[in-house]
Amino acid sequence: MIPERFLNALLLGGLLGVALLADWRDEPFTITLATRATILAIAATGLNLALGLGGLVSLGHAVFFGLGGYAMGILAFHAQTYAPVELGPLAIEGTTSMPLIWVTAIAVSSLAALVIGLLSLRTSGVYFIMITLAFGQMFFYFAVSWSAYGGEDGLSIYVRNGFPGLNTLDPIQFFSLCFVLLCLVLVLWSRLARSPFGLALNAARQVPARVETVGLDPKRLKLAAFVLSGAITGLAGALFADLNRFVSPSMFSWQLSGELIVLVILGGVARLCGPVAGAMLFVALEHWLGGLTEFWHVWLGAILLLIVLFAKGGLVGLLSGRPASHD
Amino acid sequence: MNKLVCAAAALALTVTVAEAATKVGMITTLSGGGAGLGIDVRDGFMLAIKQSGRDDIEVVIEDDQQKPDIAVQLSDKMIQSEKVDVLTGIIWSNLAMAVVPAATGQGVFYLSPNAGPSQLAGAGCSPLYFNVAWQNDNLHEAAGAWANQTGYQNSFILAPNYPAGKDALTGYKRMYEGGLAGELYTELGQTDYAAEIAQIRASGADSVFFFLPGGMGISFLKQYADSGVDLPVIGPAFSFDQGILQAVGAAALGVVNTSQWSKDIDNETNKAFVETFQAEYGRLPSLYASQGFDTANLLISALDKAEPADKEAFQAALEEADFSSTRGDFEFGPNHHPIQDIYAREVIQEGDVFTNKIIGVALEDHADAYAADCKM
Amino acid sequence: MTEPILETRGLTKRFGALVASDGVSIDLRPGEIHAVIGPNGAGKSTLIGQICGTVIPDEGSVHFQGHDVTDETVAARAGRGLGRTFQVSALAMEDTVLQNTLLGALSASSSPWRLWRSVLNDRDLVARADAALGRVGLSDRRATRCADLSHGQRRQLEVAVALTLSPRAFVMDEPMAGLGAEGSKALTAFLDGLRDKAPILLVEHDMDAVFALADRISVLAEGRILATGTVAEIRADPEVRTAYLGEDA
Amino acid sequence: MSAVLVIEQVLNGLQAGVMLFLMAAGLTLIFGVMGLINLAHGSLYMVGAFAAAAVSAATGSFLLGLVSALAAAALAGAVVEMLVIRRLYASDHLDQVLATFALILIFSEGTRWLYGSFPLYLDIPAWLSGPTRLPGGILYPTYRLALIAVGLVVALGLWVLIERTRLGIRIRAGENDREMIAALGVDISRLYTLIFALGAALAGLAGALVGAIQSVQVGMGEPVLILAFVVIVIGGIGSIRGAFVGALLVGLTDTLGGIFLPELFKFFTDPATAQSVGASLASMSIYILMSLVLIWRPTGLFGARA
Repeated sequence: MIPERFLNALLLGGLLGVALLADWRDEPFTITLATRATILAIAATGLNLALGLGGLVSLGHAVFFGLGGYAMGILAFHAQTYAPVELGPLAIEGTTSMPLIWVTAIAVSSLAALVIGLLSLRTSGVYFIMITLAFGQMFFYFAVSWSAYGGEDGLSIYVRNGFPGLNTLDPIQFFSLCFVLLCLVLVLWSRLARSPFGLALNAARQVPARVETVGLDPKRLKLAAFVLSGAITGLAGALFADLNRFVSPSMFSWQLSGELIVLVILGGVARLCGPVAGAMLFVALEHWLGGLTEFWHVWLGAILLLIVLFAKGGLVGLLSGRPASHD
Repeated sequence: MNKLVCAAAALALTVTVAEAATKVGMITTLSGGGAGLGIDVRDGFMLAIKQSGRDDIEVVIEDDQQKPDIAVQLSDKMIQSEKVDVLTGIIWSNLAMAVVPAATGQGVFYLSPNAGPSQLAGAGCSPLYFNVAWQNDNLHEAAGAWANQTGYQNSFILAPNYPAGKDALTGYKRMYEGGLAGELYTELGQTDYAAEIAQIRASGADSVFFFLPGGMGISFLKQYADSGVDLPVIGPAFSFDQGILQAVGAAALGVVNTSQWSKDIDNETNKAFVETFQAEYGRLPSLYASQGFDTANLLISALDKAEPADKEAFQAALEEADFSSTRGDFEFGPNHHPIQDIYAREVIQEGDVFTNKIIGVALEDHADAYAADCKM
Repeated sequence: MTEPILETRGLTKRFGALVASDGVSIDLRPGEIHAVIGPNGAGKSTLIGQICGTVIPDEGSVHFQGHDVTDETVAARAGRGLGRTFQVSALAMEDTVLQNTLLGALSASSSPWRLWRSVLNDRDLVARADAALGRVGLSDRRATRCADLSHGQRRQLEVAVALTLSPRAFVMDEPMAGLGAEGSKALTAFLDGLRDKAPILLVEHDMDAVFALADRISVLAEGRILATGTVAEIRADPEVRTAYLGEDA
Repeated sequence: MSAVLVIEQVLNGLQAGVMLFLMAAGLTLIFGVMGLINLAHGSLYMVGAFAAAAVSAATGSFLLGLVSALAAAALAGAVVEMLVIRRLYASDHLDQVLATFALILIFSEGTRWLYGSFPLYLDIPAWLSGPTRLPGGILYPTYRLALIAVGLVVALGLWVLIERTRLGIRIRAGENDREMIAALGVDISRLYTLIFALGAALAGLAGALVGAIQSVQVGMGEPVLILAFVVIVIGGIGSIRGAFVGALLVGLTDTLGGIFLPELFKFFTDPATAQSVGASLASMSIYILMSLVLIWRPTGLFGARA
C-alpha cells in the first residue's frame, strides 16, 4: 500500500512525465491526451469540491463546463470577426487572450452556479440530482437552438488563444499551462478542505442539524461550495474549448455531467488527487480500448461496474489501502 | 493552376512514388446511434481501395463516437502522430466544422464523404478541402425543384430545430415556387410527431416536405402512414436510405425522395459497385456507401497523377475528378463541391426488400448556392 | 425573582388532529436546572423543536434574553447563545473528536468563511476546543474518529461542542439516554457544576438524574403542562402521580 | 387554431403521458421500495423494443412480440438485479448512478453487437392500423387510442396490485420499513427481484408499444429515461399516483408546448423568429416545469415531506 501523499506525487509526476517523455520522443498526440486528462482533472476537481466535500451530487456540472467553453468560444469568435459582443447598451470587444477569457469563464460560471445553486439547494438527495440535471438540459437545448453561435454545429476557433510569453499552439507549452493550473486548483482544494470553511462544509454534509445548532447555515456553506465548484469547472471548460479549438452544445450534455461524476468516483470521492487519477484512467481507457475494439463501451462499462462494486474509495482508495473515507 | 505546372509536378514525383506510401486517416462514426452511416462510408471506401489492388495506400480508421471533441482529438492524432496526408470520413456537419478548418490549416487534404456545411462551401472554403458528396442544401433544393415539376402549390415543411434543419428548409424554399401551408421546427431527437401530423392535417396543405435524419425520420414516416393523412410526401434521401428503409417498411412506399445516387443509376461503375458491395458485405449498398466508394476512387485517381506532398499538383489532380463515379457524370465546381445531377426516387418494394427507383431528374448539373462567396 | 433567560408563551403546535403542544408556557431562569419530564408522546421533542427553531409553532412565542426569537432560524438562535445537545448524537462521525469540537469553536470565535488558512493552525480556535474537551474529560481522545467513540463518550462530546459556543442557556435533549449507571452519575455531577455557567433546560427520562439535578420540574402530558414546581412539590402532586408516575392517588 | 386540432393535441399529450407512465411507474416503484436510482431503466425499454421487433419479424405476430418484450425485459431485469443491482441497495446514490450508468454502456453496445447498427423494423398490426373517426369528426390513429387504453389499464392494474393484493401489502410495507417486512418472514431479496422484474417488464412493454410507431434503435431508451426521471421527480419519488399525474403533466406540456408556444410568440414577433424561439422554449418547457415544481415543492407533488 502506498501512502496517499506519496501516491498524489506519483500521479502528478506520472502525468507530467508522460507529457515530457512524449515531447522528447516527438509524439504530440500523447501530449494532447495528457492535456485532455489534465483539463478533465481540473473540471472533476471542481466537481469534487461540491460532491466530495459538500456531498452535492450534481448531474448538471456540464452547465459550467459548457459556459466556460462558450465564454471562450464567443469571445474568440468576436475577436475573429472583429465585431464586439453586443449586450444591450454594452459592447464588449472580443479577445484572444487566455487570462481575460479565463476571468470571464470563471465569472460567468460562478454567477450561473449561484443562481442554479440557490434554486437547487431548496431540494436534497435525488431531487437535487434531478433538478441539476434539468438545468443542464435547459442549457443544452438553449445552446442547440442558439443559431447566432452555431447552434448544434458549434463554433470553431481557428487559432488557439494566446497567453503572454507562451506559444500555446506548441502542445507541450499548452500542456504546461494546463498542468500549472491543475496544480493551483489542487492546492486551492486542499487548503479549502483543511480550512475552517472546509471543516464546516464537511460537517454540513454529514450532520446539517449540528451545523445549524452551532449557529451556521448549512445551505449557505453548500451554496458557497457549489459556486466555487462551478467556477473551477468553468475554467476547465474554457481550457477544454481551447484544447479542441471548438465549442458545441455537447459540452452541456448530461452525458458529460455523468462523465465528470464517473471521473470523481473512479479516482476516489473527496480525495485530493482522486479526480486526477480518474481522469488519467478514463482518458487512457478511452484511448486504449477504443483502439482495440469498436465495442469498447462494453468493456468501459464492465470496468466501471467492477470499480463501483469492488473498489470502494476509487483508484486512490484502492492504491492507498484506505477504504472510502465516506460514502 | 495550369496544366504545365501540373504535368511537371507529376513528372518530378514519379521518381519518388515507388516507395512512398500514402497515409489516409478516416475519422468516422462507428459506435453509438449514428454508427450505421459511418460503417457504410467506411465499407464503401475500403471496397474501392481493395478493388484498386493498391498496397501503397494505408488507411487508419478511428471512431469519433459522433462527438466533436473526440473528432478534433483524433484529427490532431492523425495529423501530428500518424502524419497522414489525407483525412476523410466525417459524417456530421458539426464534426466537420470542428475538424476541417484546423486540418486544412495544417496543410492536410480533406475529402468529405458526407457532410457539406455551407460555411465550407462559401467564405470558409479551402483549396485543400474537397466535398465528394453534396453541399448540405443540394438535396433539399432538388426536393423544392421536384415539387415545382410535380405542381405542388401549398407545401407544409418541417425540420429539426438546429442549423442543418434550418438549412434544409432554406434549401427547399430556394427552389420551391409555391406557397407554404406551414413551417415547423421540431425538437432535435424528437421521437413522437403526432402533434406535428395533426397540424399538417389541419393546415390544408397539398404536400409535405420534411428533413428528419436517422431515427427521427423513421418515427415520422411510420406515424404519418398510420395517421390517415394521405398528402404526398417528399424529402431528401437521408430518411430513405437503404440502411434505414427496412426499419420504416411499408410506411415509406411511394414516398418521393431526392438523391444524387441510386442503386439503379444506369452505368457500368454503379452496376459493378452494387454487385461487389453486396457480395462483399451481404447487404445492399446505401447512399453513404456510394459516397465512401466515390471518395476512395477520387483519391486513387489523384494518387495516380500526383503525390499529396506536392500540394499544388495533388490539388490539381483532385480538381480534375478523373474517376468513374457511381453517379455517372461528376465534376467539381470552383469551390471544390460537386456539380451533379440530382434525381427524384420513389420507394418501392422488391420482394422482401424496400428500395428506391429513379423516377426523374430533379436538378441537372446542379451546383451549390455558396460558390460565389468562395475566394481561394 | 430574576428575569428569565428563556421563556415560551402559549406555544401551540398541531399535526393534523394531534395537538403536540397545547399552550405551553415555560421559563428558564439564571443559574437553575429546569427539567421537563413526561411520558413518550407527551410532546417533549416538539417543545424542544419549537424552542430551538426546527419546528414552527402555530401559536405562541419564544423569547430568549428578552428578544422574541419566534421567527428566527436555528442558526440565529444559536448565534444568540442557545446551546443544544441532541438526543441521538448529531456528530460528524467521520471526523475526529477535535474536528467536531472545532466546529463549535469556529462559529463562536471567528468566521467560517476563511478559506485558506488551515483550521489546525488557528491557535485560539484549537485552545478553545481543547478547553471544552478538557472540561468534559475527553482530552485524551481528541484525535479519535468520532465513529470509534463509545456511546457515553459521544454524549460527552455533544456537551463539549455545546460548551465551545459559551452559550447563555443550554437545551439538552435526554443527555443520559443510553448511558450506564456509572456514566449517568459522572454526567450528573458534571451538569451540576455547569448550572452556574449557564442555566439548563433538561429534558430527561432518567428520574434519578432529574431528582438529583433539577431546581424545578415541569411535567408535560398530551401537549400540556400538568404542573411546574420544585422536586418536592412535583413528587407530592396527585395529578402528576396519576398521569405520569402511573400510581394511584 | 380549431377545436378539433386542440382536442387531437390533447389526445396526443395523453398518449405520450400514459406511455411515459409505464416507464415512470417501474422507476418510481424501484426507488420507493429499494431506494435505488436506476439509470439503466431506459436500457430495459430498449430490450423490450428489440425483443418485440425480433420476435414479430420471426413469427409475424405483433402480440407474440409484445409477450416476448415483457418476458425479455423482465428476465433481463431479474438477471441484472441478481448480478449487480442487489449489491447496490446499501450503497449511496452516487455509486448507484455510476453503476447503472455503466450498465447503460454495456446494454447499448451489447445490443449493437448483437443486432448491428441499423434500426430494426417493428410495425403496428394490421388490425390496429389506420385512423378511427371519433365523435365530432376527429380522425385519430387507432393504434394511439389503443396505447391510451393499454396505459390506463396498466395504471389501474398497478393500483389494484398495490392496494388490493398480498404482494401490494408487502410492497407498501417494504417502502415503509424494511426490517418489519423481514420480520414478517417475507424473503426480502426475492421480493426485490420480483419488483425489479415487474418494473423492467413495464419498461419493456412501453418500449415495444412505442417501438411500433417509432424507431427501434440503440440508444432509444436514453431520452425516455430522462423524461421518466422528470416525471417521477415532479410526481414525488416513490409515489405511483405522483408518477401518473407527473406523466400526464409532462406528456401534455411537451405536446402542447411544441404547438402553442410558437403560436403564442407570433403575437409578439415575426413568424420566423416566433417559430424558432417558440421551438427552443418548447424543448426546454418540461425542464422548466420540473424546476418550477421543485422550487415550489422540493419533494415533488406527492412526495413525502422531508
